[in-house]
Amino acid sequence: MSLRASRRKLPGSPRSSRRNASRVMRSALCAATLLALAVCVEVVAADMNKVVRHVFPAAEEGFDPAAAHDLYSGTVEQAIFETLLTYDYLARPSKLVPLAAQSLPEVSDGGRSYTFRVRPGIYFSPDAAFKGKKRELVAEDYAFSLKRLVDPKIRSPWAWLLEGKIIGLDELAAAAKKSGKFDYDARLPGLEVVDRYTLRIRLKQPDYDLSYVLAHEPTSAVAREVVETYADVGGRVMANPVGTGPYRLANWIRSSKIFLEANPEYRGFTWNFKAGSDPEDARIVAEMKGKMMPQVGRVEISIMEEDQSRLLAFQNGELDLMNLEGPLAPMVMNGASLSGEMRKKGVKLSRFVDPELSYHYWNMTDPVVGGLSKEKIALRRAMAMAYDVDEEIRIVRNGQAIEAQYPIPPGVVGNDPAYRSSVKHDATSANALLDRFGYKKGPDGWRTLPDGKPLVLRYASRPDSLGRQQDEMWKKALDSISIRMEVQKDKFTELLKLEKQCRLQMRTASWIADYPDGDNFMQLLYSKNIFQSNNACATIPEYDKLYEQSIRIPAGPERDRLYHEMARIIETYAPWRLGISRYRNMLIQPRVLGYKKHPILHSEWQYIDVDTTGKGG
Amino acid sequence: MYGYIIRRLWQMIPTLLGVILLVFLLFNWVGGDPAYVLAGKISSAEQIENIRRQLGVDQPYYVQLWIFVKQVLTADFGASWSTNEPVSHIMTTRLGPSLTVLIPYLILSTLVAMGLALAVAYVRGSLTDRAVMIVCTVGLSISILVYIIVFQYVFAYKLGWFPVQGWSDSFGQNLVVYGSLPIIILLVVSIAPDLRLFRTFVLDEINHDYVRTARAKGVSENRIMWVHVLRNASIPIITHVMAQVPGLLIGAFLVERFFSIPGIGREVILAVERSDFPVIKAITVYVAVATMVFTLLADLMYKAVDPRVQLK
Amino acid sequence: MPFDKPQHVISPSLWALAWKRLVASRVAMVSLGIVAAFLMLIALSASGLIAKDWARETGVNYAPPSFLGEDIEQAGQPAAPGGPISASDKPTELPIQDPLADAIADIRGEKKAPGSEAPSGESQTVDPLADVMADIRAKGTQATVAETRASTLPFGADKWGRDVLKKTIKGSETSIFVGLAAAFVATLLGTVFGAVAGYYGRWLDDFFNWFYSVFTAIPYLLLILAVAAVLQQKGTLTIILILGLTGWTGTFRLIRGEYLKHKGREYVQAADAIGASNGRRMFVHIFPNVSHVVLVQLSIYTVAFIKAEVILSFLGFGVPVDVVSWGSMLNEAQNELILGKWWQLAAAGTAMALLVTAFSLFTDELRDALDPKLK
Amino acid sequence: MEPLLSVRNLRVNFRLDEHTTFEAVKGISFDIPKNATVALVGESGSGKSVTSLSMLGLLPKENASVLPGSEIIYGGRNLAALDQTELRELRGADISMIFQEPMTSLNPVFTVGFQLTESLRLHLGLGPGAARKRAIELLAEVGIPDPEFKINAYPSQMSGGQQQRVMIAIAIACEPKLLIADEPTTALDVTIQKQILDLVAELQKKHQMSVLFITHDLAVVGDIADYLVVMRNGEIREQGPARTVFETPRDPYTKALLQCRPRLDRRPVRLPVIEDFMNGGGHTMNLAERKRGLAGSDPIILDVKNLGKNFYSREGLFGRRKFEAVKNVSFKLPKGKTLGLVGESGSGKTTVGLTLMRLHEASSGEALFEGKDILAMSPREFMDYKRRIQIIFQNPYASLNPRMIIGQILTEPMQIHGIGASAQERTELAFELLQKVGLPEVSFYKYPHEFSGGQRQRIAIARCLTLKPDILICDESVSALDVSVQAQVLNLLQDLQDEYHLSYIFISHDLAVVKYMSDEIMVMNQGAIVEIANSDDIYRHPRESYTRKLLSAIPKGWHHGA
Repeated sequence: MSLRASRRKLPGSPRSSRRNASRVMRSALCAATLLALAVCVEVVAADMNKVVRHVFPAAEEGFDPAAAHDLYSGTVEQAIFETLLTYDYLARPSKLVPLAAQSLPEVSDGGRSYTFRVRPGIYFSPDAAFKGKKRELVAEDYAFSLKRLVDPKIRSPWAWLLEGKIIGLDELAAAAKKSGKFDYDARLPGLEVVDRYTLRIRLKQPDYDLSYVLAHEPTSAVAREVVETYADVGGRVMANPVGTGPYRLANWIRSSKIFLEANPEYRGFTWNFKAGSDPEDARIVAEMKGKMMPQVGRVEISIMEEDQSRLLAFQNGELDLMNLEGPLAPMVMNGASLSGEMRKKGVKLSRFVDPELSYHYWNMTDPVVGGLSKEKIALRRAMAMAYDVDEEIRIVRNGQAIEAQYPIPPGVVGNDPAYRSSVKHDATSANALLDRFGYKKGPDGWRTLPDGKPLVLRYASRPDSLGRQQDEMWKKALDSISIRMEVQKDKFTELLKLEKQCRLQMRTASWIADYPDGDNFMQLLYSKNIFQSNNACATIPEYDKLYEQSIRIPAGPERDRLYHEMARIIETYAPWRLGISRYRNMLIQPRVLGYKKHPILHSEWQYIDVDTTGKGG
Repeated sequence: MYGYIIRRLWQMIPTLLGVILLVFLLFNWVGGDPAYVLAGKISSAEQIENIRRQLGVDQPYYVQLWIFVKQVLTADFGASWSTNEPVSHIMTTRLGPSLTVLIPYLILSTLVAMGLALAVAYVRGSLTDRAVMIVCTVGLSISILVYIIVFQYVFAYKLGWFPVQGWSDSFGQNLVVYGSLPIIILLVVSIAPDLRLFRTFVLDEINHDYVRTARAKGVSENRIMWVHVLRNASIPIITHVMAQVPGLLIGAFLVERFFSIPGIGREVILAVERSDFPVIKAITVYVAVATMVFTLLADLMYKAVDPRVQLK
Repeated sequence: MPFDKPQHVISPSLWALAWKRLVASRVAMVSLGIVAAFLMLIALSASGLIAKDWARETGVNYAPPSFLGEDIEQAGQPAAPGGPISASDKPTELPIQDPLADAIADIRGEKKAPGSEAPSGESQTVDPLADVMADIRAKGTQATVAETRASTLPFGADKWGRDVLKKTIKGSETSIFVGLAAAFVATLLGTVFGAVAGYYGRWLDDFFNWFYSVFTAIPYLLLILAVAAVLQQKGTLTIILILGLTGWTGTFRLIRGEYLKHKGREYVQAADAIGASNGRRMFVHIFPNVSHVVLVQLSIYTVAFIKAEVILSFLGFGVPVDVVSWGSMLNEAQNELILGKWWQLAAAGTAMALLVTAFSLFTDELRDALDPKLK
Repeated sequence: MEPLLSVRNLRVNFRLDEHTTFEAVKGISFDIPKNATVALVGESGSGKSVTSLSMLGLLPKENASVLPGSEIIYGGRNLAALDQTELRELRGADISMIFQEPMTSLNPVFTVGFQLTESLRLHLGLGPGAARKRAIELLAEVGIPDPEFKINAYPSQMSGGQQQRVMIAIAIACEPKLLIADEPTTALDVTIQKQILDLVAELQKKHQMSVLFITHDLAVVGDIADYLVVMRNGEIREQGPARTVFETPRDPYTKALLQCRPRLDRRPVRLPVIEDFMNGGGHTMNLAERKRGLAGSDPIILDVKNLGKNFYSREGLFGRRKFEAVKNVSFKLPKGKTLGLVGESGSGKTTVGLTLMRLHEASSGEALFEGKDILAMSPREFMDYKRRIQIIFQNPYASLNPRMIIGQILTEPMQIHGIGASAQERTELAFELLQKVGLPEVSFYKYPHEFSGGQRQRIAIARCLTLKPDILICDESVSALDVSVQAQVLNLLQDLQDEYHLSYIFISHDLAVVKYMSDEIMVMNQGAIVEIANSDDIYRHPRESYTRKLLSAIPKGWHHGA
């Protein structure tokens, strides 16, 4: 762990922060009266006339970091709240840097103890809950916020981030479940507030991913007064986010519009990120370097569910930033780059492979496809070979995806771009393999089980158009090896339930990195995670053994070697057929400066600027 | 009159009970279990159990039913499972935008379809009549989705007459700027079926004896259509329009989604996607009550139009 | 009833007269012709005479219609995923130990297992099928002759290269069948409920009216979604049931009204007077007199349900994956349209618009013919 | 003197379908003199209404056309050649019209005042106030009580007679020269009919206008007509001054119309029927008087005691309102005799019949059939008796199932009651009955819609006969029939009674018909019996004032010279 803050020490004393509100208002004055440049750079930050208009394709839930669990709520939370750590804006692969912490944690005790020092002089944005007092961010706030994740009353969807990790925390949650009251005042050995600014986290066993967890927005700091003032019966504060981040919620029309404005109490920082290998980075650095951040005073987020609406709104100039979802790509993209028309308009593209993996799994406990006997392995491998990922990318994904060769997608620590899977699309071999293991064809042309019983695969999918395309892909694949297939259609909620109960037979799932470490992916087949994240319900002793070894060592060549073997086990035993990783294509209007989509961070508004001179159109 | 209204309200009770029972049956009993979604990406059985307890779905069915009945009686459906937004707040905030679009639409569509129906019925049997009817039939066979996609693309994007989407805080702006294209689309979609229906209503009336009497009095054909026939034909039209209103609240979901209108329809689809039962159940019950109330209103309006109607 | 006189003596019934009126209408005959053509088409496709192989991928992906000519851009472009992956496609070498290798090798009488050249004892990975796979690979390397695929098809191909024309024909079969069958279910339920409620009145009427108001009070969309959730089974039957179980209310109201009206008619009283039982009065006497309403309802529903199938497909409760319908085609076509591949949308849309229009016009004419008062 | 209006060679065609046309009026000519009442008389299908509608250009333009060459001369202009705008100026102003059904002819959703002033403002250009004033005067003139109040009433709030008065007020509002009255009294009760007839006659004289009175019933116009035009099948059979036509009819059809109708003063064994006149005019009629009346010794087949029937309508939150349709009705029906049941609409006479059939559930009382109370029986027990009491309804178009052939209609009751051993036998029986009611065998294979009203009523009778009933309830069974057909059916009923000794309960509002058919007559009003007596007695010496009122309202036909 040699990551260091690449950010300069932030300017401005607490005193100057305190006057931040007037600073915002003064910005116009600054420009108008041409005060001394130095003064302006020192004080001028968010310009309320600089507006970024963003779009979400689905409704947000609310802005309680512990309670909301959708991506879009998280995106807004990241702008309002602050975690201890965050990622460097430009560094690729993603690199952790301190945010509310003064530096990266001191890790001791063989990865069992993490010590954070919260930067003094960070203040929550003013709120009635503070009764007019300025409220500084302290270590206790993080201890409180982390406890909230396991409070049974809040039923946080993020409890798993901390469960089974921090000494004493699980016991506290269990006690709360019994008593019905969560004791936030309890002193935990695992969550020790050493002094006003120091938090020490002690773990039950070594965990090298904790830093990532603490960069994940559910672990953002919320103030206890705010929670106590606004909490609903479920102990959640969905509508009154009060944080220390660069923005605050100005107006909110639920599931329609979210308006953010610069937080007057925000301390600000000077833009000083290092360009990476991407040639675009140089331009971004040139556009942004040295600016006092945040520049953008207001963020307007619209929720538009329909693809066409989003794209037309963007093309009409009603949006500044837009994530281009797969089906729309061919309208504005030409393979990997923007179409001529879009380029002519000056629209920019930020494109990379998402840290995401789609995989097709078989339920390893299912009597038809599950199990580790040779004939079952042969069946699964034949199916895996029958599937044509290339065609999926071409037809279903419109070319906006790459084939996943390795269970860890690009952009995630542990990914090996050189690794090549041994599973190839090869229906001939698949048929031969089935023939060999006695899956004979019946009189109707469909294969039967070796014991002569009928063989029907049940593929589960969601009732949307992607689900339908996946059905068709698998139908074609299984037709090519003469295996009969049925589709199990259900609402997502229902599928998820059946999946968690190991009652599906086969489904295509995807996993997006919560944090950019390979473990987030490799844990998906660990047998202890059955009923949780191990959708394939797989128990492969060899895999388990390797996995248990892997979590005991930090990322590095040693772990990579284990991961390689585990990848090969996945290919060999075929609980999964690896699918694809999608490209993320972020469309950027020319007036937006310094934008680059970060693979892990959700919101980048605090790192960008808007050209208000109008030349960008 | 008041006795009638009271009796009608009284009669709504069994219907409402039926709605409650059916809604409960469909959603609580067989409607699936959202606990796994709410639990997040990685969850333990214990967490699922905790969530189910928090939501109350681990209770015996009769207890859940009783809770639901109490919710309906107190009109307090609690809060959304996924956003914790009070359901009452959802209803009050989403209703405005829905109505901003629907009320002008309903008024316009009724007037336009009625006018056209009278005109077409006047020339019944002619080539114009047949041509209009065939165009209507063809128009009917095209999905609303196609209308929305094409109109948004052409009128909002290519021609730029309207914004592609959006909604503001100002009622006037919403109505004039953001609402107009959705209203136009709804109009275009509904004119064909309404015109066909209203035409039969008008034709029904044209064959009545009183039309012959009016003619024998020397009343002009125009006056016959616009005064004598219209008033009579408006009776079935009122029923039709009033019966439409509650369903439209939800039926307009496609338009609301495409044009980013924060209305009820969009909320329902969202709630269905999220399996957010408190919201679905509340909206269903509210719409059911609205349906009943609107039926009553239609009957009362009948009375205003048709003196023959005796409200007993 | 047996009558020994030859049939032709029996004079034209009301049905025959209605038919005569229908024949006299040109619109009715043209639309009936179109509907009949569709029915013939689906009879042929149902019997497997045409479009049996609709699922075969005979063209290239998105092969354009023949009248447009070959898509040069598409043909030339291998549609590269565009990933930066440049390394060879050969699987990464990893040490693999196969504990069964010896046994299987014994059986085969040779001694060769790929991966066994990696003797490192540190590896724990075991491929239980290693030898089998190797064997298959060794034998099965002869390149399978790739089917030659047409670069154009009469009406183009869908994304997988399936013939759009055949899909449309097969889709017609499904959609029309679904429409007819669901209409049958809905009309049957509506008619039986309506007849019982209207005929018997009293508490039965109250009960069915209650049932009716409850059903109509619940928004249709939610009802459909809920029923769809209840009937989790997949398949065409589900769609028929979803539509049928939720759609009966309109017929119910009409038929109830008709029965109420007819129950007081003199011919029914006359039947009562001669001692005809309730069942006989309901079905032998009244039913033939309201059957034209039922018939018109049936055809209105057929049209409505053919359209509803599209919406169901949109909501994800469409036909199963090995079945094609207009709904599934139109849904696919939405994404294709963005790519500029309009032909599937055109084919399915035109077929549907044509049938729906013809059917609706025919229904109108049928109504006029059966009930000549109107108009 | 120049006539007010002359019809010359009027021909009207109806298009039935694309190939068939039907000539409804076949070149007729007649005059309407000034200040006179012309009665246009004819049975259904004679073309009388078509003639009147064509005068105002009110024929349905979709399928009717006045053929070229037709002339309707009024004020020097040919109305048949005028366009709609010109006609519109005449309509309501010069020529106005009233119709058969006042209920449907008035617009239900507008007040009487609105509909009345509409004419006034349109043609006379009166302002709202003046029009209203005049409207009240008009309402008063046509005998609407309390016209200031009634002017704001809706048609539905008035009785049928008042509605027709309003129609008349509208028609005379603009002082027309010609009032066309198209069967204005047919839908009304006999007492109301008389009032309306008197009103029309009075107005005609007062306003010095001409009236074209269209009717199917010669008796109705006896009092008021100056001239008669008799039509049949689109042709004029005879026309001339009323006296001439009534007293010395030349045309056999006119003669038949005058003779076929039962008269109060005579009761022939058989009524003359139209064929008697049309086929060579050989008067082979049996004009002998039939004896009617009860002898005390007649065996009683049905003894009805204190019959009551209540209907309920909902009112208020839980309440219901009781309506007593039949109150405490008792009578005895002797075997082989006819009990006539007369009364105006709403008198409960039909309800009595339906209750005895158990088509309505009786609320109280008993009906002893051969000593057993058929009203108290279980449906199963009643099944045997059901057969023995049969009913013939009023509307022959509604009482036969239009989807069944006559064979099915006739064999069905036999099948249900197990009459006839086999289908073959039942079919033969049906043929026999068809013959009995005077229909050809081929009728067996036809549908009801192919028969005329009289024929259908015969079929209905045949259907009853299949069950060999003892009692036949004839509920207005001949009221809807044309006069000439009515006679045939009445004769048939007579014959059957003679042959099978049937007992009839003969319900009708037509006192002449009832008198002709009945041995005993029961007068009902508002659900209760007013008077019950031998038929001849009741006509000669009515005891109750209601009975007298009823009798005095009967149109007497031509009696100026008689």
